[in-house]
Amino acid sequence: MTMLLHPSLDLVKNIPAIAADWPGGFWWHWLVFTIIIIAFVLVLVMGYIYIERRAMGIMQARLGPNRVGPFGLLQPVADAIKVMCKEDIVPIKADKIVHWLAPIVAFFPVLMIFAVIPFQNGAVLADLNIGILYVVAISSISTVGVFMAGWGSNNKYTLISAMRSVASVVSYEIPVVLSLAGVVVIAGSMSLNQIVLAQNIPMILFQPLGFLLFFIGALAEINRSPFDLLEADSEIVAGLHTEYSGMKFALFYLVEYAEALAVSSIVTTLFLGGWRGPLLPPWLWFLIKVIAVFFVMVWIRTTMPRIRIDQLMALAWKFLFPLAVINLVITAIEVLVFPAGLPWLLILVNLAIMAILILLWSKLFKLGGGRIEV
Amino acid sequence: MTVALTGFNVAPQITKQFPDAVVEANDRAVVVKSGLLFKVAQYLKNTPGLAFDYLNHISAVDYYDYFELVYYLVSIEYNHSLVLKTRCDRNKPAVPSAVSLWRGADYQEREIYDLMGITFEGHPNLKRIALWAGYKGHPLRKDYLE
Amino acid sequence: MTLKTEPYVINIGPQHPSTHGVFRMRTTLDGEVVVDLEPIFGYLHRGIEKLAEERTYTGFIPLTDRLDYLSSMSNNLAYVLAVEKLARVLVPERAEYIRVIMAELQRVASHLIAVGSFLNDAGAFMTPIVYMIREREKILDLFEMVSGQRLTYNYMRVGGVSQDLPEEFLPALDNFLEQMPLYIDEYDQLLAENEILLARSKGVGVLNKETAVNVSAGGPVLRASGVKWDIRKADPYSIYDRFEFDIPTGTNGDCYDRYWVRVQEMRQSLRIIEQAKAQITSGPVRSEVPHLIRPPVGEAYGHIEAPKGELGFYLVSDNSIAPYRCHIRAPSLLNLTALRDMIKGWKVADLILIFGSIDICMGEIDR
Amino acid sequence: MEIEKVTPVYSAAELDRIEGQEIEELRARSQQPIPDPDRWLKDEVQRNILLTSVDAIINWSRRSSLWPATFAPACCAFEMIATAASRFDLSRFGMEIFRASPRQADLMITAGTLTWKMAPLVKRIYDQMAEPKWVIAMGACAISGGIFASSYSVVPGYNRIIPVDVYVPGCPPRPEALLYGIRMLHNKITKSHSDIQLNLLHKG
Repeated sequence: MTMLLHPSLDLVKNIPAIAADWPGGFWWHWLVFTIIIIAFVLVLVMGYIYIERRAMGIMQARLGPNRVGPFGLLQPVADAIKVMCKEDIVPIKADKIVHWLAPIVAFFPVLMIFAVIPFQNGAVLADLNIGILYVVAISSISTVGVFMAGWGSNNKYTLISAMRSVASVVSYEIPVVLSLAGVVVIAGSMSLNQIVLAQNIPMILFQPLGFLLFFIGALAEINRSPFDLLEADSEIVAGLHTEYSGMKFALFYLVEYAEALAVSSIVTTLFLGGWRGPLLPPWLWFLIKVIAVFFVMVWIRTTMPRIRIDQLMALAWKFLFPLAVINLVITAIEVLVFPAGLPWLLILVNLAIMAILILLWSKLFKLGGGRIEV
Repeated sequence: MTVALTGFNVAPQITKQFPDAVVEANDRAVVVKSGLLFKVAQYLKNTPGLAFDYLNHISAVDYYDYFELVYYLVSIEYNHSLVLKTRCDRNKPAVPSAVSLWRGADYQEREIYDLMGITFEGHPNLKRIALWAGYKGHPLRKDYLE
Repeated sequence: MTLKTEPYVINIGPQHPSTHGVFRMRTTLDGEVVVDLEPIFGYLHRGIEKLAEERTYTGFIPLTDRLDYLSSMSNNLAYVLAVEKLARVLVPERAEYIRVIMAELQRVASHLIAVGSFLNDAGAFMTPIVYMIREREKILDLFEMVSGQRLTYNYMRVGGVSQDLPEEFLPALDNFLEQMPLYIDEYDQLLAENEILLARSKGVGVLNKETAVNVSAGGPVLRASGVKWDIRKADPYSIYDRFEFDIPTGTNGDCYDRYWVRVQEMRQSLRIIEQAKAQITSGPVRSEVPHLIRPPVGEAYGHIEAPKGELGFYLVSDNSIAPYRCHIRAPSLLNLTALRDMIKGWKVADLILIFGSIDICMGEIDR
Repeated sequence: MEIEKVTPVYSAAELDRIEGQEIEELRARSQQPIPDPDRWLKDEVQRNILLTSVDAIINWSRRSSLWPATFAPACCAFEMIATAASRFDLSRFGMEIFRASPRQADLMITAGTLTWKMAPLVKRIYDQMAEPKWVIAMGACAISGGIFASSYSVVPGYNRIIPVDVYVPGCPPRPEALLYGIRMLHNKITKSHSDIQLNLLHKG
């Protein structure tokens, strides 16, 4: 299980691993990390909202929020307070319990994902040896909350939105898991901490295709543009949120960005070497990488038109799925051929394979069509 | 340049086909009987040489004694136009609908029905378009009281 | 395979983010597929045709601004052409050139919004429309220079235009003409080969040639279906016979063609402005017209190629100071006739896109 | 694919009739303007000292993140959109989030002429917005019917239907004018009381 650990561990050795029960005792560990995770998620979600609005503003040849506090930094705070103080409306014909529970069911699984994300060597709430499996399993539960919201609101727009969301998550789970399998095969472990330790060379270089597939699939799963069919403003009003106001809407808003945060954390951990990096402290490296990944998401959001639901499905089954399978097979062969660790030359080979496969598939597979005779 | 065919150009042809259809023909338009409007329109649309395949617009004017409907026809093939008119009684205004010839007439006829109160016989979905169901009166009539 | 599903009715509009105003569609859906659709109008019916009957001929010009509020200059032009035809007024040479420049600038401005909101409907989050509004602001600056208004210009008069061009107008126009083609190239680069846009719009919402003519469609919608029909060429009004320009036509009549035709028309408009600027003469900008115009008894139909299609004013005069009847041929209303055929069988997302590609303006539809 | 036909509960004609009735009823009901909600002016003197700092924070947050509802009936809408776009940039005030669903919106910018046919829907949209909510009447038509006031189908001003906080005149108002109106609304919100405080005032 130490294929990549043997060459030189000097970078890692400089940073001593944090004890598994830091700062002493099971309960202290539990309490401290829960607080860290909640603070991390809440603060970074606000940061994300700020970054998204400012970056989007600048990309759209304008300024973005800059009046509230220095550089508009307090904008998300103002938003949060305002949304919380707003009236909470429950439609008369809504399924009240489901309507009430939905945001909570959607939010908590997202928070739970962070339990296995290492912020530093060993700095993790629970270093599960099935970390990736846990992430994949837990993240799907959010969908139940989303569907509850769609059903409970008793609104046709929300129902359409919920159906779209469920359909996309069910389809995209497969290419996402398959592309994660590539990483697991190379690292030889499912624990996220072990995977970070295994990345002397960031995994993105050995798994360029896997990274792309995972990133696209994850964008679709969390319904960010260009797969934001869930909240397609121009089609189904506000989608899922149509009937939510006040605190419950705030929770859904939080879910949206917390999911983006979760995805960027997972991408950072699995593909970009997690907290590892020279000079700066590990937690700062982690933050920088997470924010950089999120910036790419914002960039995509401001650039791309939205795709249609049948095209979304076609992309998952005809483009991502076969490529993910091929990627997994190639990775497995590479690991079998080089059991002592992958040589760096494979990076070039993998990049070439990625380029060839993507070019080939984009010739074979075209989005389009979609009319049904009625 | 679109050639504007006058009533004098077209009236003889129509008379040949429908002897008592033309009421009046002047340098601007040809006026036909409202009962024969559909047949004349069909003739104008389908006859080679005339081929008015494009219904530019329909308008209605209230002249106190009668309503006048104005059909502005254009032929894209020959690039000429014709103003076809018909008159209908003010007490029981009804003319045949042209929707089955030119579907472009659909909303315009509904609009005239709504605002002028002229019924188009044979229109597939004749109901108010601009105002709401239950509105009293037809605003574009000259005797409309608010 | 027999799939038994229950169609349901959903209301899209009148307050919906992408109905371009207060348009409403009572849509029957089967899952995501549109089975049937009934457009409902009238949420902006302001009775402009009735109001025309109580205003003087000149006093109606401000109301025409508010018809298709994205192309007020074109509306002004169509109306004054109809009155001039009715009252047999001649227009000075310089005024004709100014009118052409304004009408073409307006076409560019209107198409910018059309293309921008089409892409917004496709789901490109705000970015294209913000960029296109940035360019539109430059045109609005030019309009503001001549008329003092940003949206409702009230600039043209019967027998000319309300005032001459200010000194700084032509240099500013030069500047604009230099920049604008570069911006259009930029849009082409960004959008014309965008895979998602192509997948969403190619082959979507096809309107064939025969149907397009039969439903009296006009403007870019008609031309995208392959009919070479442009009033500027077919029945040149004003001084359009003096300029050289092409009529871009599409081949498939799908959403992408409508988008493409609009982009190409912007280029052609710039070409016309270029020529008009070179030919413009000095002289008066308004012929002597009495304050209260009393046209002889009769009727006239003045029409122009507005950005959205053929805009016409049918005026009836009874020799009084107000029109006896004023009927407006609104291009958007007629373009919408084919909406149902185009949308049937497509998905909700396409519905919005096809609707956006028609480019309507509610002020003109409901009047 | 075969699709089974299901007849809807209401026929289209039936729906039209019901909607028409609703319009007529609203029209009969709203012949007088609704007074402007200027409650805050009266009890300015009764300002409760204890809760002012909480109030200040809540009011600050409310005015700093006014999310407008997407509502664009007519001409003024394009001046509103121009205000939101790059030159005038509404996003500086944190207002670029145009919420498509009225449930999450705080501010309704009534950009354009209101007709009687549209009136019940505007009222419904207003009712769907969650408290606290504000309305800016943008343009002459929204204030008094403007140039179309004499028409048979136009409502002479939004304040027949919903209470209006700020009036921005102009036909259409320039973006600068709208921005000024928004600043006025900010001032108004700053001086207003939170619901908590009003409840206390009414009890005490």
